[in-house]
Amino acid sequence: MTEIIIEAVKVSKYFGGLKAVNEVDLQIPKGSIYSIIGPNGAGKTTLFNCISGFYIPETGDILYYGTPIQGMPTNFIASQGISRTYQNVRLFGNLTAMENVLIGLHNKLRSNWLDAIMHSPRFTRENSWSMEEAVSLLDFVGLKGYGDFLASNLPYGMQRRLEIARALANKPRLLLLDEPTAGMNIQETTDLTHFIQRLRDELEISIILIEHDMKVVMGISDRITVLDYGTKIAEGSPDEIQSNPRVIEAYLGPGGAALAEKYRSQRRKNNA
Amino acid sequence: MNKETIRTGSQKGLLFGIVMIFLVLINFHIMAATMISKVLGTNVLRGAFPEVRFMIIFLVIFGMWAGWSAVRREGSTTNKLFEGLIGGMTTGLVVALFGLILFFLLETQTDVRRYLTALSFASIDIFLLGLRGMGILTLFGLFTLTGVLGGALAVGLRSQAVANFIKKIKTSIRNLRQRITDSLPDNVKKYGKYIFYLLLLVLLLLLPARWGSYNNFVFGMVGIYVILGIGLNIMLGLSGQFMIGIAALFAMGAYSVALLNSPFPHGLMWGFWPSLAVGVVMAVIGGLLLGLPIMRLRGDYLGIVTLGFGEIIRILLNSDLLTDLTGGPRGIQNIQQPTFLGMPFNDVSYAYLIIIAMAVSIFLYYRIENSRTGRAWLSIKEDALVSQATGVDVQKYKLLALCVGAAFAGLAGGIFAARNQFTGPNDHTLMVSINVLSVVIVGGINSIPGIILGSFALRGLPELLRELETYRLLVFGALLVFMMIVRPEGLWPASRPDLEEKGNTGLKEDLDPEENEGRSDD
Amino acid sequence: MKLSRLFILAVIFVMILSACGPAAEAPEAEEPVGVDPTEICENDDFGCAVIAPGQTIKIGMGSPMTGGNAAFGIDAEQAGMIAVADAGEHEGFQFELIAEDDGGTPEGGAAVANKFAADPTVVGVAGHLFSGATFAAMPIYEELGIPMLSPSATNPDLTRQGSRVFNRVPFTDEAQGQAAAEYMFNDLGFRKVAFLHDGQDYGKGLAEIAAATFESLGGEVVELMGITPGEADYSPVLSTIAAQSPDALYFGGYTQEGVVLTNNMPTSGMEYVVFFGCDGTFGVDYLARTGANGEGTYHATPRTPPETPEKDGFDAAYQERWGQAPGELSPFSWNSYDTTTMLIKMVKEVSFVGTDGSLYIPRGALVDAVRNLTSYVGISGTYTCFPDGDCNIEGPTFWIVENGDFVAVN
Amino acid sequence: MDANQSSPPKLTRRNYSKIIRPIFGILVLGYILWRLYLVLIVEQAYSAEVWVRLLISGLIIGGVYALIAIGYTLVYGILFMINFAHGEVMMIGTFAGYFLFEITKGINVAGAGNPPLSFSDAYPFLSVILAFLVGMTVSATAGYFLEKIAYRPLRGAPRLIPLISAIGASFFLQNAAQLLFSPQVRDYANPQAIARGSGWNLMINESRIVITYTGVLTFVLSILLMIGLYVMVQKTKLGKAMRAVASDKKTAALMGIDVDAIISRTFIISGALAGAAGVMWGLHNGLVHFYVGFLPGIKAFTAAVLGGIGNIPGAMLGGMFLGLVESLGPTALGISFQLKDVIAFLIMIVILVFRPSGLLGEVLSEEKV
Repeated sequence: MTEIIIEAVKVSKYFGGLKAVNEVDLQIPKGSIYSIIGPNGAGKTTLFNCISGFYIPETGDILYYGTPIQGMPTNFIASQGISRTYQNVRLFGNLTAMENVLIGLHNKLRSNWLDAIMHSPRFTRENSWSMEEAVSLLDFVGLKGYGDFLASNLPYGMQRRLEIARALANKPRLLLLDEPTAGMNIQETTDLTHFIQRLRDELEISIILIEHDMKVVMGISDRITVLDYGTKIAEGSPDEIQSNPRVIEAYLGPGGAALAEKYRSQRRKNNA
Repeated sequence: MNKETIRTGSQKGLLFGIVMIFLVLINFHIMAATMISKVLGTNVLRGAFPEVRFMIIFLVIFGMWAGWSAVRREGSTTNKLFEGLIGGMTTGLVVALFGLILFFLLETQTDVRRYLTALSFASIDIFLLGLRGMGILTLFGLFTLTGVLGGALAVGLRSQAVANFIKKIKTSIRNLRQRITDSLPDNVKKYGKYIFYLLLLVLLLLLPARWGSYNNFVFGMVGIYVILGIGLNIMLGLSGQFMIGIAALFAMGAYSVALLNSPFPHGLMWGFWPSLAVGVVMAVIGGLLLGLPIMRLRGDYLGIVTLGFGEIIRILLNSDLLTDLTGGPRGIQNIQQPTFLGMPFNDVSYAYLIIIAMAVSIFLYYRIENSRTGRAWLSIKEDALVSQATGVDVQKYKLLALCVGAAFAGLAGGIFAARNQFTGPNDHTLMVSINVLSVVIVGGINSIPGIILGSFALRGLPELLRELETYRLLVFGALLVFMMIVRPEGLWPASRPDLEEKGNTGLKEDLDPEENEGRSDD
Repeated sequence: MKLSRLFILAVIFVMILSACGPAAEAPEAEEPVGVDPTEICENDDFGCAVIAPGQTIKIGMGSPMTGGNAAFGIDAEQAGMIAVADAGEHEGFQFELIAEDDGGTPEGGAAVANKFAADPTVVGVAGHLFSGATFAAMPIYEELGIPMLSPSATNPDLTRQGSRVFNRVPFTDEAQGQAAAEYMFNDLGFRKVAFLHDGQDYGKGLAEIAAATFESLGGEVVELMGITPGEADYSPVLSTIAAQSPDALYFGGYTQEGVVLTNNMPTSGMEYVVFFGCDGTFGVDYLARTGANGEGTYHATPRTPPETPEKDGFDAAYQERWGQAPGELSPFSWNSYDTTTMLIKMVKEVSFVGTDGSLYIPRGALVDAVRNLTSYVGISGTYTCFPDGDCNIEGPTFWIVENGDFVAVN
Repeated sequence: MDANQSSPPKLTRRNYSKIIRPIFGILVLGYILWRLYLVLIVEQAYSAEVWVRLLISGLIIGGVYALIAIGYTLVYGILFMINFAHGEVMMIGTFAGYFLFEITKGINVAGAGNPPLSFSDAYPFLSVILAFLVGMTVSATAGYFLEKIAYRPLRGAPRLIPLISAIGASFFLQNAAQLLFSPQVRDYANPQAIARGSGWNLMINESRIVITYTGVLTFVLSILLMIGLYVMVQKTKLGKAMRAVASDKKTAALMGIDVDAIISRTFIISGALAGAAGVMWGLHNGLVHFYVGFLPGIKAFTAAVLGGIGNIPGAMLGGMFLGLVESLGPTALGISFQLKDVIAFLIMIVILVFRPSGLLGEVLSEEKV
C-alpha cells in the first residue's frame, strides 16, 4: 500500500450553526493528484483552510505523515512542506515577481538579520543560491523575464502561475491548489493541466486540487472526493464519480441522476 | 463672455478676497511687506512697520495671482482677460468692503484687539496704504488692475508660443545631458553613482567644520530625524505596523544616556559610548515590551495603542512616581560630553558623529531590507495571512521589526541627549512621534533618499522658516497639506529593486546542489 | 533616471548648504578715530561684539511662541518689544529684540541658542523662558559669553551649575515655597493643607518645597499630588481631596490651571477651602476669569515696589500697543520687560564706539556687568544679582483677592 | 528542483502571543483588582458623595468625548482615515459660540431707566440655542472646507497620506486661531441663568453636591444628539446612503449615489457634532483658546478606537467609558491624578489586546481568508 501523506479523520468545522465541514474523512496517497469537487459553498475551501492551518477544526484530526497538525501555526505547517494557492489570487502585489518567489523560499533559507548585516558567508551563499533558485522557478512556471515586474501588474494568468511558483519555492511535499484554472481560457487551462501533471511527475509532489472545471478534474485526478453541504458524499476514481447518482444529484438537484442518464444516452446515440 | 466666465472669475475672486482678509486679520500683510523689503535690501526692525511701497508690491503680487488663477484653460483670449478682470474686481470688491469696515474702525477709534489681536490701528493704517478713505478705492482699483494683469500674464505664459519655447528648452537640456552622458567614458557612467557618493562624502566631511554651529545644529537635528525615520520606516514601511509612539523609544535611548552619564540624579558616569550602547539595548527592550502584548493588533488599533504607549512613557518620565529615577519634569542636565581619543566633542564632532551614525543606519537598513528578513517584513506588510501561510513566522518578524526599529530610535535618542547635554520629558512628546511619522510619509515610504529629503523638509524647513517668526508653523502646516496633495507618493518615492538579472548572473558554478539540499533540511 | 535623481538631491543639498554660509567675520578696526578697541577686546575673555554702523544691537529671546504654551512666549515678546522701544538709541545704534520660538522644549532651546550664536550681533539673551530650554541653551551661550537673564526659569538647578552667563529675576522655588508655607501656618493658622502642582518643573518644585516646609512646621500635608496640565475640568481631583477636608489648597503652577481649580472648587465640595496660589497665578487674568470664585484666594509676587510711574507707563504702553493688558497672557509681562531693559542698560554701560565708528561691546565685561548688577529698580521689583546668578533676593509679597482686586497682606 | 525528502517531519509548536497575552492581562487586571480592593475595602477613604461627584463629572466629560468621538468614527467609517484636525474643528466651534455670547452679552435689551440687562441674560434659552446653532454651523462649514481642500484631492491615495495632510491642516488651523485671537485663554460669558457652577443641590451625607445646569445641559444634549444621529444614520435616506458608501464606495456609486456629496455631508455632520461639543465645552468649562481642541481631540480619538472605530454606538460607549475612567480611575485605584492618562491608556491597551477591534468593533477574525 502506498504511503498516506495527509489524512483527515472526521474533521468538522462550524461557523456558528453552519456546519461548513462535517466529519469529513480523506486519505491522500503520496504522489497522487487528488481532487475535491462539489457545488459552491460545499466546504471545499474550508477544508483547505483547515489543512493549511488557517482554521482549527472543531473536531477530528488532520494527520500529516501520521502526526496531527491541526491547530499548529500556519507558518509551521508551511515549513513542513504544505504549500497552497488561493481561490482569488493573493500575491504580494506591490512586490516584484522575484520577490514573491524569494518570500516563498523563506523556509529554505536560514540566514537571519545578523547575517544580512554582516554579509556572512552563509548570507552570501544563500543569497546567490536563492536568487538563482527563484529565477529557475520563474522559468519553470514560464515567467522568465517577468521577474522584475510588480506582481499586481502581471496579467491574470501569469499571476496564477506566479502564485504556484511561490508555493513551489517552499519545496512542498503537498500542494493545495484552490481553483487554479478559474478565469482562464481553454488554452491556458490545458497548459495548466499539463503543468500540474508535470509537478507530480517531475517533482513528486502530492497535489490536492479544488476545481470546478470537470474536464480538468476528470482528466488528471487519481481520485476524487465530492463534498456537499460540508459532507463527503462520494469518493472514488473519476469514472466512479462520474456515474455516481448522488454526485449528479448534488450538482443537478433531485432527479438529476435520471436527467443525466438520459442526456448521456442521447449523446451516446448521437456519437453512434 | 458667458456665464461660466463670470462664475469662475467671481468664485476665484471671492476665494482670494477671503484669503486676503484672513491674511490681514493675522497681520500677515505686514510680515509679507517686511519680507519683501528684506529681499529688496531694506532692513526693517522687528516689530516696526515696513514702508507702504513694500505693502503695495505684496498686494500687486497677490492681485496678479488672483487674476491668474481666475483664468480658465479654455476660452478665447478676450474671455480669459475678462475672467482675470472679474477675478481681480471681485477680490478688490471683497477687500474694499473689508477695508470699509477697517476704515470705520479706524475713524471711530474702535479697538477690536481684544477679539482680533492683530488688528491694530497702525496695521489698519498701513493696509489702507496710509490713505484712509481713499485707500479703499485705491485697493479696489489696484486689485482690478492687477487682476487684469494677472489674466494677461496667464494668457501670455500659457500661450502656445511659450509652451513651445519651454518645450524647446527642455529638449535642448535633455539633449545636452544626453550628449554629456554619452561623451563620458564608460567607467564613469558605470561608477557615476559611486562618484556621486564620493563627492557627497567629501562634502559631508568638509562642511561641518566650515559652516558654523547653527548649521551644524540644524544639520544634526535633520540627521537625528533621519535615523528616527529609518527606525520608524522599518516598523511602518517594511513590516507595516502603524506606530505613533516612537517618541517613547527615542526617550528610552535619550534617558539611558542621560541617566548613565550625568552627575545627577544617580551620579553614574559611565561615559558616552557604553551608555549609548545601553540606550540602544534599552530601546530594544522597550520595543519588545511594547510588541509582546499587542501582536494581534492591526492598523489604526495598533496606532492608537502605540500612541498610548508613547504618552504613558512621557507621563511616567514626568511624574512624581519616577522623579527620583528620572528627574521628573526637571529632566537631566549636565550630560557628559563624549570624548574620542581623548578629545572632547564640540559641534563639529557631533556633526561627524551624526553623519557616521546616519551612514551606519542607512547601511544597516539597506542590508536588512535586501535580505530574507527584509522580504519577510515586506510580505507581512502586504498580506500577513498569506505571508504566514508561505512560511514566515509573522509574530516573530513583527516583533523583530519593532526591536530593530527601536534600536535605531534608541541610537538617535542617545546622540540627541548627549548633544543637548540635557533631556527632559518635553523632548519626547507626541509631537516628536508625529513629526517622525510625517518625515517618513512626506519623504516617501521605504525610500532612504525620501526620508533624508523628508527630514530636511520637516526639520530643516521650520528652521529656515524662522524668518517668518510666529507665522512659521502656520506656513508649515499649509505646506504639509500642499506637499501631500502635490506629491502624495512622497518627495522621493521608493522603487522596487531589479533582482532577476542578479539571479541570472549569479555564481552558478560556485553552487553545490547538494549543499543546497542540505541547507533546506536543517 | 536614477542619476538624475541623485543630481537633484545634490543640487538641493548644495542649495541648502549655500543658503547657510559661514557667519560673517567681524570687520577689523582700521581708522584711528574714537577709542581703540584692540586692547580692550583682546583682554576681554570672550572678545568683542562689533556692531557696524547701520546694524542693530540685538537682544535675543527664546520662548515658546507656538503650541500650548504660546501665551508665555508671545507675552514675553510683546513686553520685550516695549522695552526695546523705551530704550531708544545708543550712540546712534538701535536695539532690536529677536524673539525666537523654542517651543519651550530643550530641543528648541538648543536650536534657538545656536541660531543666536551664529549671529555676531546678538549680545545678550533675555531668556529662555522655560527651564528645559534654558538648560539646553546654556552651554552654547557659555562658550560665546552671551549673558542670559531669564524672566521666568525657576528651576533651582539652573543657578547651581556654576554658570557664568546665566542669571534670572524670578525668585527660586525655595524662597517662595518656604515663605508661603510659613505664612499659611503662622499667619493664617492653617493646619491641614493639600498641595497640588501642575507637574511642570516650576510648579512641582514649588509645591514640594512648600509641603516639606509646612510639614516641618508641624502642619499636616493631606495630599501632595500632580495634576495633568492643560485640562479644563479638575473636579475629580478636587472631589477626591475634599474628602480629606483640608483648610487650604496650595497650588504651584500657572494661571490657566489655577483658574480652573478655583472655579471648580465650589462644585467639588471645597467651597470652604481657601485657594492659595503662587506668583504663577497672580495677574489680572486670574481676577477676570474667576470672578466671585476668586474672592479670598491668596497669591504671591516678588516684593513689588509701590505702583511706580514706570510701571503705569509700561502698562499703558502695553495696552496701547497690543490691545491687551499686561498679565493677561502670562504673569511674566513685567519680568520680561525688566530683563530686556536690564540687558539693554548693561549693554549701554559697557559698550563704546571704536575708532572705525562701529560699536564695540566687550562680551566678557557684559557678562560680568549683568552678574554684578546691584539694586536695579525695575517695574517688577528691585534686583541684585548674586554670584550664582539669582537676582531676586527679596521674599515674596502675598496678596489676597478682595472685591475683585489684589490687596497686599504683608 | 530537488526531489522531496521522504522522512516524516518532526512536529513542535510555539506560539508567543498565546502565552504572553494572558500573562499581560492577568498582571494588569490583578494590579487593578488589588488597588481596588485596597481603596474600596481596606481603606474606605472616600464616602458616597465623593463617588457621586466623580461619577457626575465623568458622565459629563464622557458625553463630550463621545460627541467628538462620533465625528472621528463617522469619517473613519466612510474614508478609513483619521481626521486628525477634528479637534481643531471643535476648537473653531468653541470660538464661534464664544463670539456669539460676547455679542449677546453686549446687547442691552432693558428699557430706558432700567438697570442694564443683556440679551443673553434676558433670553438665556434663546441665546444658548443660538450659540449651538452658530457653533454647529461654523464647525460644519469648517469641516466641509477641510474635506474639500485638504482631503478630497487625496481620495484614493494610501491611507497614511490623508493622515499627514490632516496633521498639516491641524497645525494650520491651530496657528491661524492663535494668530487671529491671540494665545490668550478666554472665558465663556454664560447667560446668568446657567452660570458655571450654579445648579441643583443634592445633599448626600450632609454634603452638598452641585448638579450644574451646564453639566446637565451638556449630558442631556450630547445624548440627544447621539440618539438623533443614530436614528438619522439608521432611518433616513442620507443615513442609508452613508452606510452604503461606507461599505463599498464603488458599488454605491454604481447605485447612483453621489459619493463625493455623501462624504461632504459626513464631514458636515461630524463638524456640526464637534461644534456642539465645542459650545458645550465652553459653556461647562468656560475655557476657550486656540489649543482647546488638541487634548479632547486626542482623547476622543482614543475613545473612538476603544469603542471600535467606524462604529457609532462604539464611539458613544468608548467616550463614556473613557470619561468615567478618567474621572473615577485615579481615585478608585488610589493613584495620583497626574497618572490618570496612564490609567486611561493602559486600560485601553488591555481592552484592545483582548478585543483587537475595540469594544463594539466587528470582530475581524484572523481566519478571514
